[in-house]
Amino acid sequence: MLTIAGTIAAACLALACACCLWRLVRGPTSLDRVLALDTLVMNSAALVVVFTIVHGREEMFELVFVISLLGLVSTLSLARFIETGRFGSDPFEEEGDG
Amino acid sequence: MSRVLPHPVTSVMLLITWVTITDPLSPGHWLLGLVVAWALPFATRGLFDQRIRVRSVPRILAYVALVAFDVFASNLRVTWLILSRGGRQSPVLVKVPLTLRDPFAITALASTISYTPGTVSVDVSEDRTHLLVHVFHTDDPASVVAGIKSRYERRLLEIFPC
Amino acid sequence: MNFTWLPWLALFGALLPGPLRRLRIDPALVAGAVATLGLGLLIRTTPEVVVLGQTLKSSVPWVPSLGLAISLRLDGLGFLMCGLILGIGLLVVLYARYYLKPEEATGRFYGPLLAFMGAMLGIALSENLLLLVVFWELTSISSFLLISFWQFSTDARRGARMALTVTGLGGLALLAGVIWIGQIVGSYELTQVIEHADVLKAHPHYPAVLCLVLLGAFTKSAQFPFHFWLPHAMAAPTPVSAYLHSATMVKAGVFLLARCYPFLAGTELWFYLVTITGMLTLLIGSFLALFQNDLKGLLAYSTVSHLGLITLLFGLDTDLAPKAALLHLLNHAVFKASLFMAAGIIDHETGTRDLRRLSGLFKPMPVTATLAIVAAASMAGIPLLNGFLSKEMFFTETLDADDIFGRSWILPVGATLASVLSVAYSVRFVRQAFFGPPATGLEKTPHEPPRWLRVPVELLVLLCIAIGVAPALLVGDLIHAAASACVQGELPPYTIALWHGFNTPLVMSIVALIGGILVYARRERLFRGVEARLSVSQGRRAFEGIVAALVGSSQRLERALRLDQVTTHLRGLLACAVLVSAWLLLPALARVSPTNTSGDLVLWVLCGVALFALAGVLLKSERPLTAIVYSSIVGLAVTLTFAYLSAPDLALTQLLVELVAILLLLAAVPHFGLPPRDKRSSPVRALDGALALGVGGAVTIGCWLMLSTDVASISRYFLEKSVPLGQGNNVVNVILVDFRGFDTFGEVTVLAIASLGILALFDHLAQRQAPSDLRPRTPLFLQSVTKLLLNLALLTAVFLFLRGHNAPGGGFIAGLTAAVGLVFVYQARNPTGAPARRPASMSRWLAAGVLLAALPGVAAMLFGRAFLTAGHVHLPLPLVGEVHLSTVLVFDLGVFVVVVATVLAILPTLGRLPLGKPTAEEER
Amino acid sequence: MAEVVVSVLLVLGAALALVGSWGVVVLPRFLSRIHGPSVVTTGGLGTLLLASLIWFWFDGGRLTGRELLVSFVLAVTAPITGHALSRAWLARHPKDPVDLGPGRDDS
Repeated sequence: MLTIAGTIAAACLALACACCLWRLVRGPTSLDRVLALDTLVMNSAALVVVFTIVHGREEMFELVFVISLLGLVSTLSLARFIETGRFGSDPFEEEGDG
Repeated sequence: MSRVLPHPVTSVMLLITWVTITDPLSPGHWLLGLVVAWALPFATRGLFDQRIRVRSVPRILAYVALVAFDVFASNLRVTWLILSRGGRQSPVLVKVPLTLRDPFAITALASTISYTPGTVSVDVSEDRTHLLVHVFHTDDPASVVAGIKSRYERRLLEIFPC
Repeated sequence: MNFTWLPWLALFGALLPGPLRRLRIDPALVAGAVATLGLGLLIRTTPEVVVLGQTLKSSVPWVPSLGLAISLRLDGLGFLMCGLILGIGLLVVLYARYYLKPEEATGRFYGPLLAFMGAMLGIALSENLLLLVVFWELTSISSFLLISFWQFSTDARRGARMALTVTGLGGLALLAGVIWIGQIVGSYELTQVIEHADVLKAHPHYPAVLCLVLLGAFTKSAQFPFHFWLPHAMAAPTPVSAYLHSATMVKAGVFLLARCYPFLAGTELWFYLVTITGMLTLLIGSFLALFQNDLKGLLAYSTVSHLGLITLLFGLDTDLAPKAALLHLLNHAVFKASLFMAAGIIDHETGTRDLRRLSGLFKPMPVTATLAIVAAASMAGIPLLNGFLSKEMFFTETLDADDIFGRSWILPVGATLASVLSVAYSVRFVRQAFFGPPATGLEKTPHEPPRWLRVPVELLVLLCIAIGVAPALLVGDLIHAAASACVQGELPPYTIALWHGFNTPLVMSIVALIGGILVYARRERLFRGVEARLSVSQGRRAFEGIVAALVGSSQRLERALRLDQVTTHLRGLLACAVLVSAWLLLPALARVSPTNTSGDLVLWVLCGVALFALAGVLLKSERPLTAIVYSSIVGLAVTLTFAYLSAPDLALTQLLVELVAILLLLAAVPHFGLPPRDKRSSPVRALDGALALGVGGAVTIGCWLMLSTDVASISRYFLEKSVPLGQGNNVVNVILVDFRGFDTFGEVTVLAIASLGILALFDHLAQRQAPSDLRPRTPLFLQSVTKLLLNLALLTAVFLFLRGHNAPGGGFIAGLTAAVGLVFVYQARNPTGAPARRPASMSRWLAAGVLLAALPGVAAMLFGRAFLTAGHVHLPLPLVGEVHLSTVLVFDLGVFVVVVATVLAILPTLGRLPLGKPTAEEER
Repeated sequence: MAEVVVSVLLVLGAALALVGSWGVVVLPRFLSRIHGPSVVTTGGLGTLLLASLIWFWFDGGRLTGRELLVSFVLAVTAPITGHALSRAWLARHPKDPVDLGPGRDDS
């Protein structure tokens, strides 16, 4: 029972990833590509969760946590890069308030 | 007290996290958790000095429950919107005037808004008076703003001091 | 404290003058103390070594597999050499103290000087030939440092470079010769080599071995045609010239001849090679010395000729020749060192060394003048002085030696001619420097030098006279012991006496005296045309010509092959890779029976996605941002494959590496200029395409072969042994940190070095003007969450670190997680303190990390175990239960610190660099 | 019994994720597309984490806090990505926002 549900879920998630890839290839602006990447990361995290449940491999779980971390930092960096045209913040900017 | 334990709230959170990921049953890990939960915020106190001051814990739980329900509901709503309208929505950018001042409270509000599908908080104005929010689909923006203020901001005001 | 301490005393003593100077201890004092201590040690062994002629030996294994051992040997020969090194060394230290200006006489002078002394002692005492070569090279290096002591003068730098090149090449030849000897004889220990002397001499490779060893000796002792570097080494401060280039370093080559005498000499080839080179050097040296206008130049060429004389003596096949050579070695060191010091005094007092401007110095500096005259007389071989004794023996040996090219008169006549010339240039030196009208136009009015500057010269000249008057008493036993040690056999009795009756050698020396004076008097008429052409030494021009030719042709080659472009190197590299793998893999491919390689659907899909993303990266390479997004997808696909194949450790590592890679790429992207248009012509693109296909094919075949042949892989061993030995069930981490700890240690060090390099690079770039364009402030929203996330990331890092040994985790992964957390903070600029402190502090963290990694390794060695053996301890704590601690934890902590420091060293600085290429004027 | 619940949740979660991704493909304007991942993360991943919690509670026999921890982290991080993206978009198109609601006057 569970394995069937697992395969269906995996198939849906694979399709979701395909959608993201499609948007990534077509995405007119690079922002779209970053969005697609973020969605793709979240989908693959979901895939890992499904895999953990179906195969009962508990130690895979840290992977989900780190993948979400990956999603966060990569999207954030890319977005900030697009916004400010520079990696990270620039300590030379005036020391404004926090 | 604050010299020794700069961020009590963060320390508690770290302790709970440490114990959950290791093993809640073994006293050793509680001990180790205590050490780590104290050490890390103490080590990084040089960085931001955001003080998270919280007034009442039960209200937080209530708020979280509320948000959870809203998330579930709006998930369905947005899914329905995507499937039925397929792209012909009428999104709108609204500006929500804020009465909250505490930076962490504003962050909490913005997170809640972004977390619930259908609304994404885009930007906080320079002087922290307005919150720019993008709504996925609505024909009456004013009601969305009113909903946000009444439903979330009111509760957050009770939770956070200012 | 016995004689074996001598070389190390001086070598490590070299480290003392610098630091001690800060404690206001005069470096000269330190050097002097080291030298006197050494002399004391040496003299303590006089009864056994000199009187009884025994040989003291000691040996400590160093690299047994190479046959290299620190085995030292003190025999008569070694004693003589060490005596010279330490004795004259002490005098030079004293002399330099007053010769050099106070700010010059620092650790930078005395350090290399002591190092040189240690190296020379090492050569004199080494029993193991390989060890001798090690010290040999050390002398070249320390002489390089000493010659170029006055860095501002180009002559000094050029002279030092030339000396290092010539002696270095000689050292290389010597090493080859020594290794060849080792192969033939089977051991590098001198005693064994001497026992197998006849085997060596009869060996077909003997000529080649001999040439190599002689090449080493002749370059070091400035024999013809390698003599040209010595005059240019005169650019060194006079104490250095007095010590290295007259008494000790140039004697190392001749000493080597003495050491190799028992097992290389005695053959026809040795006789011809050594004798002829010696004779040529003797004549050319003395001839050129006659025309040198610079005082030290004259002395330098005179040293060359005297070294030729000693080499000639070692070449002669008569029994007493080595004894005469060693006697002259001693005498020459004494009078030449005092002459150099005297020249130094003249230079110090008058400001110039040019003989044409110097004259009539006798009146202003009578004492120095008399000292110099006595020393010069000894050099010329005037009776009652030590020079005369060894010249007498030299003449007797040339008479007894058998004929060269069938004629017996060549040697004696040559010897006499050379001593005529030596008398001539000695007279010239004395006459022009001290007599005639008082000099005019000198920078400083000549007067007597400070009292202590003259004391070393007085001592040496006193020694000349003493040895001259009573040779047998003072040096008889020493020379006898040294000669018997050199010949390794019995010597016919010969007392070094002042008067051997009226015989032909006496006639020859009288002829030489008179001839010398006549030649000097008629100098202008005899050699009118010669002087002009000799002005510039052909040796230097030849040397520099060769170097210039080499550099020129390599530059032309580089332009021709367009080696300046990276792509060319890459193409070459890849082409070799394809060829080698084709040569190796294709035959293996034929032998392997194809097994089923049908991976299941998921793996094919993941592989497809990865390939698709890779294609994306390549196609979109001109738009860096898109390329980065595609590359992160590749990383994601690989991670999912690892996850699917249930390898959590690898998946975690891959993900974190992917993360940091993205951040690094992003930090670097703003600095990429617009990618240049692809200017490659179509055939070149075709070549590149083919190369790419080739490499891809090779890798695929390689993997496929590896997978389909069930080679007995060592993974089974690690799987079994991981828990019992490594006491941890996360095999990956146990391998990383315990079994293959040494590799990881290497990697960590390399990582640290690489980031230090980057830091240095960035420090240079970051100094340029900082950008002034303002950036929109970081969103408040981001900052407030950052603190929480940072703590979460650090918590995970600690968690991963602590459980590393038994579950996915470990220093590397934890390091990356922490680094990502810290970089995340850097993303959201924080108004209070900058998290990335000045990069310099990162270098301290890097060093700390490597040290931490090394600590357990060294600790294991203290317990007599091999480097990096892990120690485990199980602590039963009351409340907590059993805690398993291991030294591996400290090693892992070292890895952790290095990884974090590396990321934090690179990212913030890369982000802070001003954008755009440095414009032209900035570059200057 | 638990297996049925978990299976249903699995499929539901995957479906939600698919719809979210589908939204990313279909929606015309960038700002609308931003809502796609928020659906995937909250709906899809949330449900799947719930499924994992239930499954390991019934099957594994002990209530593991990991799922809660991950969902907490997701709750904190997901909004940031959406926020960062929209800010980047705002920085690129300050002048023509879709349709400003009441009270929007400057910037």
